[in-house]
Amino acid sequence: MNQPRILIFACKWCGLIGADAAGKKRASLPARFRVIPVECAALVEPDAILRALAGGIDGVAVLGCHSGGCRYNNANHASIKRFELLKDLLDTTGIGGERLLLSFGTAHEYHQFEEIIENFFNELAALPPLDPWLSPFGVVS
Amino acid sequence: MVVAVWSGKLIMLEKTKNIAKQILEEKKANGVLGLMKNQRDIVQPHVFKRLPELDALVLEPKWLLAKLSMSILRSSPEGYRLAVLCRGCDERALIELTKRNQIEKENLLTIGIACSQEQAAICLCDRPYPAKVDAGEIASGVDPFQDERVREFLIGNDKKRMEKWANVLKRCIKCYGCRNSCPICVCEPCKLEDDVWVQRGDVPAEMATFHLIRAFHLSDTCVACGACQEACPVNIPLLYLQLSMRKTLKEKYGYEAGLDPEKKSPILSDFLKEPETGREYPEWINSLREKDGH
Amino acid sequence: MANITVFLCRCFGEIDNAIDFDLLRKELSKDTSVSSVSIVDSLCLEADIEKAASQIKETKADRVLIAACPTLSRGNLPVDGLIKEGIERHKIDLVDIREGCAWIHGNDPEGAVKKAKDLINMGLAALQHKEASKDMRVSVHPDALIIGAGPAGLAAATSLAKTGFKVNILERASAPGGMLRLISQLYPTGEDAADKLNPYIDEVENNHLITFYPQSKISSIEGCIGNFTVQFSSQGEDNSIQSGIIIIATGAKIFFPTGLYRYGEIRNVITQMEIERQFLKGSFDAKKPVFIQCAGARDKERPYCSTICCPASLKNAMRLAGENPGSEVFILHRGIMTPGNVLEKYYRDALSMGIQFICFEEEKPPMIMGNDRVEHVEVYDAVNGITRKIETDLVVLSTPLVPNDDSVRLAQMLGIEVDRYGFFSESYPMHPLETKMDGVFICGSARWPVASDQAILQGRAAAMKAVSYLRQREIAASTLSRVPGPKSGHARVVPDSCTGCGNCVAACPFEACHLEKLEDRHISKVDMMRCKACGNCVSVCPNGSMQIPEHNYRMVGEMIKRAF
Amino acid sequence: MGTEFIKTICPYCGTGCGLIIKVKDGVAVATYPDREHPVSRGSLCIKGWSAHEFIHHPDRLTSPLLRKGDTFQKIPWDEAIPMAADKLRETAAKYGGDAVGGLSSAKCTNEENYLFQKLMRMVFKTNNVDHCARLCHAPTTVAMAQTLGSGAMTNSISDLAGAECIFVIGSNAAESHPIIMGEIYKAIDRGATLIVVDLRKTAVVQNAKIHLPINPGTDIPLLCGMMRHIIDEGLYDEEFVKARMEGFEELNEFISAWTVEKASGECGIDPGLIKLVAETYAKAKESAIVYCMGITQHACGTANVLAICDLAMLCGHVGKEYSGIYPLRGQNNVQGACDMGALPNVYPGYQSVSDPAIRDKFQKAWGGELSDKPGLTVTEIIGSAGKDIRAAYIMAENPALSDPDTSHVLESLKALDFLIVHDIFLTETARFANLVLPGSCFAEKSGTFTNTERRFQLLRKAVDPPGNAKEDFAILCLLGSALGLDFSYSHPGEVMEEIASLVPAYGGIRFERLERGGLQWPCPDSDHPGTQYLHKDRFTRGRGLFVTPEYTPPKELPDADYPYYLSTGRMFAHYHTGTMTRRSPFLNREAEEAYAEINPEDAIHLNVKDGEKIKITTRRGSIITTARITKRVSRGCIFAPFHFAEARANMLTNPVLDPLSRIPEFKVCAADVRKESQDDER
Repeated sequence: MNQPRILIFACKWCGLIGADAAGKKRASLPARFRVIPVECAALVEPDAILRALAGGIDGVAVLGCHSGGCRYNNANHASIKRFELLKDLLDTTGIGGERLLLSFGTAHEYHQFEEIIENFFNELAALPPLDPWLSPFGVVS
Repeated sequence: MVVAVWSGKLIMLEKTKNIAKQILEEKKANGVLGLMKNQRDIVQPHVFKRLPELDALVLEPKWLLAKLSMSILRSSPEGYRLAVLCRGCDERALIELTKRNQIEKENLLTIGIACSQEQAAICLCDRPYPAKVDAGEIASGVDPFQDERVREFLIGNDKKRMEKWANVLKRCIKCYGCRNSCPICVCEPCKLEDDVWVQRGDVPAEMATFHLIRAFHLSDTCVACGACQEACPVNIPLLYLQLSMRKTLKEKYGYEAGLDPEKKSPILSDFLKEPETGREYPEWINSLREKDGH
Repeated sequence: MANITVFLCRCFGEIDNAIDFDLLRKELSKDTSVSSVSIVDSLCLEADIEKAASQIKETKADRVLIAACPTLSRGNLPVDGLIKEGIERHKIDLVDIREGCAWIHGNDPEGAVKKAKDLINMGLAALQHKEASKDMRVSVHPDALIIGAGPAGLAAATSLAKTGFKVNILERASAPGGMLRLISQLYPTGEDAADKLNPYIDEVENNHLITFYPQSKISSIEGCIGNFTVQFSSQGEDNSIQSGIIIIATGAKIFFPTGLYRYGEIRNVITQMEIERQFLKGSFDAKKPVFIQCAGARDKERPYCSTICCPASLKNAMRLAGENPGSEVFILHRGIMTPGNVLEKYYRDALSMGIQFICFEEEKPPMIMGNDRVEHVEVYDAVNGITRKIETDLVVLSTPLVPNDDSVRLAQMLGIEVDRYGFFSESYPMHPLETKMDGVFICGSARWPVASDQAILQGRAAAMKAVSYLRQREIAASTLSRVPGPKSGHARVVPDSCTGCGNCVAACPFEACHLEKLEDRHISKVDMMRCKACGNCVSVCPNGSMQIPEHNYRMVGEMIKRAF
Repeated sequence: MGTEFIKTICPYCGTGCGLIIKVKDGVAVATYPDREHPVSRGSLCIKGWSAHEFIHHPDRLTSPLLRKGDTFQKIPWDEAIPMAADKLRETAAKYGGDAVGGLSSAKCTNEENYLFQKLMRMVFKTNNVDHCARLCHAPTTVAMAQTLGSGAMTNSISDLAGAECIFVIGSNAAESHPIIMGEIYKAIDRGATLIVVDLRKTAVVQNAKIHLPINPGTDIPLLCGMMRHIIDEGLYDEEFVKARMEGFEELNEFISAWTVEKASGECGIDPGLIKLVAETYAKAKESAIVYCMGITQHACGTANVLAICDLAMLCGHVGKEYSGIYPLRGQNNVQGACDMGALPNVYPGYQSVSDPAIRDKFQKAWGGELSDKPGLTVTEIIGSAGKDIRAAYIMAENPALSDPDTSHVLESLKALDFLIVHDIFLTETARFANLVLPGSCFAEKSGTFTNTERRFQLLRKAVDPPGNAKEDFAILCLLGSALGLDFSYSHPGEVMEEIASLVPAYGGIRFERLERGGLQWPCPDSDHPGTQYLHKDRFTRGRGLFVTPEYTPPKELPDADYPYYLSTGRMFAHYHTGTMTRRSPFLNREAEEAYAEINPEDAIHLNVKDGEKIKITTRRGSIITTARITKRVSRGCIFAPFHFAEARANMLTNPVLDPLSRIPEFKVCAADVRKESQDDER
């Protein structure tokens, strides 16, 4: 069974609150995800996502606020088009755009955090492993 | 038939020379950047400044001069004007450089040359001519997605494609030729040189960062000239990485790099404002909004 | 080598129930950047915070990492406590191992320890690479500038003057009053518009704190909150003033529906504004007036409801009915918009006065019949499903308010946004009357069509928001935050590597970046007063020349490397 | 505006790629690939792209330097040249001409090498002239001359792209000869099979179909086992062997001892795999063998090459297109330096010094007496410094870093009466010199380089040498004249004409003919188009000769005291002793400090983390370097690049020599590794 690993960039004003709330609910989730809090989804560089995939992380989720709910004048939506192209690139190379999850929600919709992460885990488990892209003899740090 | 092709090429060359001559005579520009073939038959880029020099002007081989124009203009005194002989891709690259403030458009003149049909086929070019064609017959564009080899790399299941790409990318000898030869890559330093993004001191270069970061950085600027691919010593089909991103930009946002000097790249603007207000979210966005049943 | 003190908070067993702290401490002690690892019962307790602070001082730790519950559930207590003890904010970092780990991975103790270790490791990486943004302060010019002397602008001006600030008002017309000067009576009270307006005008004329500039035209606005410089001409004379804030109260204009319902073609088809003008002159003689609502509104071109036209029609219909006994007044509408108890009563009053309401559909608008004068109106009654022919001697078109012609130009000068119709827009629903540019406020119909009472309300509210800035002597850029608490930082350009491509300028949602020309190239500059540190510029910068020091790429890269 | 584009040749490896140097106002500011170049065709590796970076480095020598105690003092040329001439003459007068040693350079042009050896041979009547080929492909020259008659790559680089099977042994072409690797990839894209024999899992290995990680130094057992299987199965080219070869019986007899099982026992490769590889190589229509330092830098280096030649000839994979033997030359002009007779036993064109007829020809042409006694090799010149050798002239070589057992080399250099070093930087060797002459780099001179596929290529001057530095050609002419020779050449082209007149195989080489793409020797006359592959209908020596390769295991193998096996080599961004690459910011950025590769399991055992300091010790000395933990090396192996002066890998290497070619055993020695901090605690 493929045990995927997920990295989450969560916007402090919505996504992160959702994650906290899932904790308060004492949801039971696989321990194979890590959260990096960001001010806004716009701050997530596409390169950082590639960096994560190159390091053997199977999927990256970016959680931001809803349309109109962004604290930064809709900066969150600026990321949509960037990630759209990044998905294209990942699809081209067979890595799979599915490895990048972009989700917009509000702080009140925390009940969905659990569902999103679980679905993402399942989706990633069904993908072929990234191994061919990870240099087998590279430097081990 | 061969004679016809040759005479066509000769006419095109003569026409180009005349335009260049006129530019120099009328002092529209201080120099004309093009290719020169010297007495020893060696072709190299050259800034033509005097009329007699123009005898040595040639149009082949395909040689992108955009970045060279930029460095010449940068190091020239105020008010220096340069005319550049450019093919379609070269012109688009110049426009992209202008849009990115690397070239001041007042200082640049272009002499547009259309590529031959053969060249278009070699380059898989969908637009083998500049917007302003001064010499040459316009050849019809080639749809890269119809090409056999392209389809091998872009079509088929994920797993196979992943292996296919990994197999060519792991040949990389990290020469940076793709970046160096790209007419648009101007950053100094470049992210590929930073060990946060790409591990140093080892070959092959990290595949998922070096190549994909490079490809992604050019997503909205790539003019599909293929210079990266031509410079690659190990035959990695780098141009194919760009094709689907270019297609998305064209189909969803009506944007093609290097066409309109005034149009900003769509990836710089808010999704909600382009191309028109209220565009639906792409389906792949797992938006909580749609699921909100509470 | 960094010297980091790590505190592991037990949260009275809530965390260490699931995560083996001894194991965690052993693992962490191997890290050469960690100087000590302490386990505390709860960093919510003041005693524990004090103990922690003294320990930090003892070990001379230069950075502190707290692994506990998430910031929000704790209300930043430990951080504030430590800051009070003299430790700098950017040297403290928090890692959530309660909600984000202990509480959700209770059934996987091994995974939970591993995750906690990784999270703390990421926190350590963040601490080592984090930098602090610079801040800047701008001294506040205590004058206010108000653009537009309609009810909103006048209300704002007088409110500010009352609190003691000097106010400059720029008005395009020769006299103050705005659209209120063109109206006879106000709904729903029926009071004379002049009665409402005059006290304000008196105040403007007599209060020495208020300077009124008639016939003004603005040529440029520069600067930022605390210190705007406005170049303008008034009555043909060039002038320049400085101000700490700007309130936009430019109002809107009436839409003239030329071509619609044969307006402009035949007599006796007029607009509400024309009927108001008649009322100002005296009474009005019309026996069978027909009002047509939504003329040029709620259609494809202007799909919005202008909100003031329905009550205005009710007002004028009732007045005509009252002044001309025996008259028959019709209002043809597409749904009467009278929200709130006061206006709803107003509508019922009209009904009881015998004014007749006929609802029509957008696709089947009423037809104006007659040659050089309107004789009757043909309308399809959507409720009864019949076409009715109404004899009439006057058709009054209720047209919407539309933005002023120069609102886009003004918005560009100020760096603020207009909505898709051209009204000035707010940046975020949680900050009413504020624009994306700090110190620039919008109120009245410039923002959205409103009646005068609403405009006055908004003018006063905007004034109060402005006062909160004007009364400061200085404003620090870091306080101009749109989120609870101070800003997370400011974007910073590395001038040597910036290529001047302009991506950041195009992408910044707050117009905080601009290009500066150097000898042989351009570089980007960030206006800290405008920057909100959203990081959009960071994501579009091709070579990492744009960074937010608190969240720089080295830190992110290192965190990703240590994530698993 | 002074922007010019000068086409020239890359100064790094033996591939000889075409460069275009962009010169702005007399300064080389950028390098571009040459699209019309027959080898590189518009591509370059990272070193080529950065070739301009070191040219104007502030460390460049700009004036002759004279040692005064521990420091150097700038002196003018009109003092330096007479002084050099006097000192050398004095030494020769006092101790005899054979007390003078000369190290020529594979970095210098053919013309400079020719002048250098002519100077040594004519003025001092000595054959003590050698260059660093001794440290790389000396076995190739010896063995291929013996078997085929010509010590050079049999085919052209572009032939590789057409091969059906490519057998790479002891070469990390992806890092050391990247552009040649590109041709191999082209072959793979056409369906060719790549077989790689290498201990390390290099980038070449990652792209191979079959990888044979043999035990260190067991190439001969592997090759013999393959040959045995090929003969047993009747897969060899009987017709070819009958028609063109001699010595088959002896070989067959020798090989009969090497059963596949015995070979397998020695080299540690599964017998089935050896058989598979043998069959793949033999059955392919065209098979190529690519080899490099992994073969030659052994105490049995010559035998290794012999085994390779035997295998290729046995299967008839020589003397036709797309096949052949490809020794990849390491230096841009190492082929040329050998061709030009910068070797102790031959005159230009591999004409033996001990052959009276040939000596007579050169005596006549040069107008003087010549010695018939073969001279000393690099390692011998250094080894006998202060004893038999009293004065030395080292042109653009850096033995202080490149030669084995460095501490011994340094002592030898100190022991010389007078040392002249002629270089572009104050190298580790130049620091020991009495007199330093500032030379010119590749971009500052004209001349010809010969690349690994025997291609004479034109080097064009792009910029002037810095300060008072001179073109190497001019320095040699000055020195030659000062020593009484008629070195009144006005241009390197004249030297080339002289060379052409003396060496039949280069008879048709003229500067004018090299403008476009160069010429591959043999090119006997002015109409000859050059030779794409050698030994077409007959071998250079007539019939090909099978020579039996005697197996000797590496001289120093891991033991209890030195449990690790140490190998040295190159990495992709640096080149040799790093004098140029470490001064190129872009290249140096890739690897700023010395490192050694260690297997993760060994690292755990040693308690070393990536980036931590380790100390490597051998019987010769020890260095402190940084650990790079990678699965690229297998357990028990350490790999150290030798580019770094602060951690000289060659402090550690074993100076034991191959008896035939006198090449030292760089590739194998026993070492001990410790975490550096442990030593501190002791």
